[in-house]
Amino acid sequence: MHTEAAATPNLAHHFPSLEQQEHAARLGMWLFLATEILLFTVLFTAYAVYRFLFPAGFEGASQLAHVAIGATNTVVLITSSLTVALAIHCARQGRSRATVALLAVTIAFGAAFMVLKGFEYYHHFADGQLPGKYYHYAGLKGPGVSMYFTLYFLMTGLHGLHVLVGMGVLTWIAIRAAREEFSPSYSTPVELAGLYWHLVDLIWIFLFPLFYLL
Amino acid sequence: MPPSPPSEAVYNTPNYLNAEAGLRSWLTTRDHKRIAIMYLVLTVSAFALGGVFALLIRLELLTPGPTIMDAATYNRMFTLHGVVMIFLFMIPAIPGIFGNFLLPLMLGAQDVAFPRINLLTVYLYLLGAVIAVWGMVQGGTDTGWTFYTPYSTTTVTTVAPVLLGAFIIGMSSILTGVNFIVTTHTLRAPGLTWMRLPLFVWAIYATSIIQILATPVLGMTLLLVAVEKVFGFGIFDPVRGGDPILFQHLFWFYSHPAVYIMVLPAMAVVSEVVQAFARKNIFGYKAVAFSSLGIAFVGFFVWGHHLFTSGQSTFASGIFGVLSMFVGIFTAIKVFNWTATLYKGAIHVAAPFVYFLGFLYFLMFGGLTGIALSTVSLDVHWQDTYFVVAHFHFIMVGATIMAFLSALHYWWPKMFGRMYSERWALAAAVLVILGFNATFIPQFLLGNMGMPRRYYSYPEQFWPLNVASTAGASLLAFGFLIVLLYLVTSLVNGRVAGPNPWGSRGYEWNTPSPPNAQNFPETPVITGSAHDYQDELAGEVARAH
Amino acid sequence: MNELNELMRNLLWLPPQASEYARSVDHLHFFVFLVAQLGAWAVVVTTLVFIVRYRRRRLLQSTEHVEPRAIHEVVFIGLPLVLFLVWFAIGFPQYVTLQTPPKDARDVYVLAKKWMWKFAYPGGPNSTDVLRVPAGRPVRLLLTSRDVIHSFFVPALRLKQDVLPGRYTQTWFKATEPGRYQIFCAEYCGLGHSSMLGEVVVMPAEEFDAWMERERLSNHPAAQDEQPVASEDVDPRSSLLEQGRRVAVLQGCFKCHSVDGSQHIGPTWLDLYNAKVKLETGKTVVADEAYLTRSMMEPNADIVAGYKAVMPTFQGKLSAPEAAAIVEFIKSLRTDAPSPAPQKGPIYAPIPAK
Amino acid sequence: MADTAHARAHFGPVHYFAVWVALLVLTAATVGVWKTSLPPWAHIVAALAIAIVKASLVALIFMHLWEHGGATRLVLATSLLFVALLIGLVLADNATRFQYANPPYSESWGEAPFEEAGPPMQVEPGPVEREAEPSR
Repeated sequence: MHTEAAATPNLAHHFPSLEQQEHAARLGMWLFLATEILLFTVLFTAYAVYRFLFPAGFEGASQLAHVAIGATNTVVLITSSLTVALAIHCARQGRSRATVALLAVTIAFGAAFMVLKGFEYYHHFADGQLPGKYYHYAGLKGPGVSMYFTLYFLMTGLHGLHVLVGMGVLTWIAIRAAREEFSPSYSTPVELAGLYWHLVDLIWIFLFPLFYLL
Repeated sequence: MPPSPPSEAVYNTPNYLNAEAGLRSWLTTRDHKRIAIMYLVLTVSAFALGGVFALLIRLELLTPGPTIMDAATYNRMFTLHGVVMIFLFMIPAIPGIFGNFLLPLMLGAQDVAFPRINLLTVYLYLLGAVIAVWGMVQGGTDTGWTFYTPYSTTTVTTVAPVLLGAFIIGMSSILTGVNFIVTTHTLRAPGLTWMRLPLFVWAIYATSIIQILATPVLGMTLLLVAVEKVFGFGIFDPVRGGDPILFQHLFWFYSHPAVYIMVLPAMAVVSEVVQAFARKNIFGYKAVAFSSLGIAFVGFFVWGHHLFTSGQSTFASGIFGVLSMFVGIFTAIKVFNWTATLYKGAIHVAAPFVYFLGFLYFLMFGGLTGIALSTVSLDVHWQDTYFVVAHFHFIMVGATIMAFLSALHYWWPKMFGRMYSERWALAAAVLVILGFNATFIPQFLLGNMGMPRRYYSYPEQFWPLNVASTAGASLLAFGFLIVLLYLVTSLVNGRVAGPNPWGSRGYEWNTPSPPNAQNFPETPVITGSAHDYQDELAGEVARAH
Repeated sequence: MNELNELMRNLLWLPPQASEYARSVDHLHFFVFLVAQLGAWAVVVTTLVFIVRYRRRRLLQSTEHVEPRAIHEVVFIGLPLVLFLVWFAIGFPQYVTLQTPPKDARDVYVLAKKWMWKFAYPGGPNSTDVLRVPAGRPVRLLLTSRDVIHSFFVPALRLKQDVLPGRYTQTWFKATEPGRYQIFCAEYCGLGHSSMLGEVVVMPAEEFDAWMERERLSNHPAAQDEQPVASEDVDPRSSLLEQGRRVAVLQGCFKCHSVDGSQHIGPTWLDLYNAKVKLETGKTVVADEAYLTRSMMEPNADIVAGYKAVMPTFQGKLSAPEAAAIVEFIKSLRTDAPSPAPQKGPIYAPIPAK
Repeated sequence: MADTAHARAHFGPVHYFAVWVALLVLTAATVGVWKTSLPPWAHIVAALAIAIVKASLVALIFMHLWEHGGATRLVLATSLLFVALLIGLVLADNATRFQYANPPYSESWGEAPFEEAGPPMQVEPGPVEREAEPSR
């Protein structure tokens, strides 16, 4: 089996088998995801500290969040996670057409998420609920309120950036899938892109309660 | 009977250096050995740049008042010195050069797991370096390498490009770490179990763990400072309820482990050097191997010992203080085991070994002053004085540069196939070690006297010791210059070294010098641990002294 | 015992010990120093002995395989750990003492700003750069900053505490030896960092009481170093501006530079800051702080197009904070400058809980 | 297909759909809890607990940690440990600091002692005021 694998075009010269190469790629991806988690941790730490210091300000400000949009976006991202998981499943079975379709649906969900996020941002902008010194919403004032919006925009902004990057990666994978580059013996890139997309979902699962519900 | 010296013909056999020709073949290479050489050129250039700034700083401090520059320039100088030395030299140097060159050779692999990403790290490093240095020269960044808020967010100088540059260099560092960990997990030769891994690999592996877990925190923190500086979002802004101490927590969560990113590779190097030059297996393999992981792990629990005087709570200071005592233990284990390795050895005193001795000395005194600094009440006096400056230069310049030079001299014949002048090497080693002591021992005393760091001018009572320190620095610079000269000339007229001039039994010496582009003609099978010198081997060859 | 203390103190170049606390910290210092030296040199000597005893005799000499026994590693770990923990066990309680002011301590408010120290006694006088305290009585400092982080450092008291903007940190001491002791700023804070110096004057308690009583009664400031905060409690920047203007007058800057836009021997300062300046060489530079400072120190480095290289250097004539004050003053000269709104300074209400 | 390289893949569409439904239910649950009038700490505990369960489902099944295990699981566990470390120790500092060393008008200041004069820097005034009570 290993000697067969050595003849495959997708095997790099320095790996003894395709299986080992896949193992390496997956481990590398997980290490990368760990760095992403630590990247967000900085902001989660800041959130924890400021929420601890300004409970009243944060509780007050979170009531200005648009829970309906946030909840809808949660459902959108969860569903997109489902479709990307199914896409990986199809890629492993060599069903390229289904893979492409499911990836397209995932990208569409990502776009929907960003559009909804855009509406939300628009409302906050219009009301002057902005970070730091730009905050000028008259309805709510007090210590910690502008810090809530600083963190809100930084964290959802960084998350949104990840959604955009994820959409880009999935598009690239979808194009490769359409070119029939994946087969039952080689579908690692689909899997890795999927892992990245799931991470984006994972982060949002925490952002949603922190900013909308607490 | 001493073997006949290898001839020039040996040198001209196909190897990774002459496998392809032309600049393009270098810039697009994916060979880990060539990437290592690129790192060598880049980081040594950065070191020279940072060294020039260091000399200018020492010159300015030659007299109590203004000497050769004004305060604004001085503040830029020490910022440049810190940023260049830490981000462009200390962190990438040993992993980038020796990690890249040796890891696959020691694992019996053809390359690292992701060769293209490996090349990418070089370009990210270069890009980050260009942005950072350009930003500092153009914008005159004057924050110090620590970028403490709110100074960094309110200074009129430009800070954001430097932060961006440091962020990009951080990405390079992360990707190197990912590459090394995956390589160690997936590309070990048959028979190379975890407990047979060379100690170099263990320590580089531990370094990579820190790079992966800590660097993103720094990257994000620096980006937040940049966002704050440019847009004024107020996340650390005291006017809007922000907490400057939070910045310090986040900064040191990376920057304390970063000290171990700098010193663990040094420990990696000397664990190999001591075995090769004592011709003896390490005393306590498991203790040395696992203490690397211990340092990587416990190193994350101690960052708060940089904050004893910052306004951090007494409770937190106590926790960070007591945990700091434990991180010292892992270093102590290593020091004792290296020393014990010499017992019943067959010690050959060559340049790499002299640097090993220098390393041991500086690590011990640097480490012990570090523990003394974590003895909370003493830190209150020493914090932000020249004592701290001398302490971390003992660790970073003392220990790490000694190990870097040790590695350079030990593996130079492997990398380039030629030997340098040993007489010059020994002389330079002695000069560097003496110059280093002369530079930094006065600084310990200055710290005791209470001279704060980052002072442009100082009261006259600090004058004599500052003169002594500057004199030592010039000695040190002279020593480095000699090293550079004989190493470069050895590339042209050095004696051909042969595959294993030291008679070392590290796995990497089982290749020709310089190695082939593919490292090994066929995957080696490992049957025993490295550096086993119990039995005489038939046909073993070493250079005649 | 006292001789030994003095011997070690001089050997380590430590400053005088102005309090009991300083003395106890030094004793820990001596203990740590001696133990560390002993341990480290033991390793160094062992290494050297091994190098001589086990030098290589044959080129490819083989060696015995030596494995440690468990007891070796236990000693290697246990010995330093115990030592380190003993150090910590002595050092941390000292730190706790430093962080816990006694209830009967007199409060002094410390305000740090670029680049000076102000001290205020509740209900009493204020002073700049000179902190007078009674010997033998505890004093609690409540420190805050107007701009960036500074650090209050008195080597003779072995005491250091960062000073943060927008909040208070505290520390305390009980000086025992009357005398004058230097204050440094130990946290990097910009151009004038190294000249942000001050003095702690420890007075015998009766003298201090008498001084305090005198200060309370008199309305006018007693000495140059005791300018009351109240007279300058406007925007800290505006006092800096004032200082800049004063220095500029003293140095004779206005003989050549105008502040109202009119032509003179040198370029006008009005709207100069951040303006694009065309140089003789044809290059254009932005007149930022670096440029302005450099123009004072090396005036002939960048000559503005249309002017002569006649300005003398002020290198050595202007201290760094003075130069910075002038720059600050130049920055304030704007045609579109908003009139500075009056801002209330700190009125020190006592902090209720200790 | 089960005989090729991915023989270890145990999860199929059925599992994925089940997880999806569970995630939707949990999302509904967290919004439901939010609408109740529990004390603030209970809200925080409930919301975080539900988020952790959801995240575990995604990680274990969508991201195949359940099947792969080994090094990848170790990577995630280690990174989460350090997340907890950073947040925990920083909070421990803020919670035990000299009360006025925290930002002005933060919880630890209690009744602000500077009511008359205002603190030494211009800071946002407290306490939290709102004009109109926004509807939940």
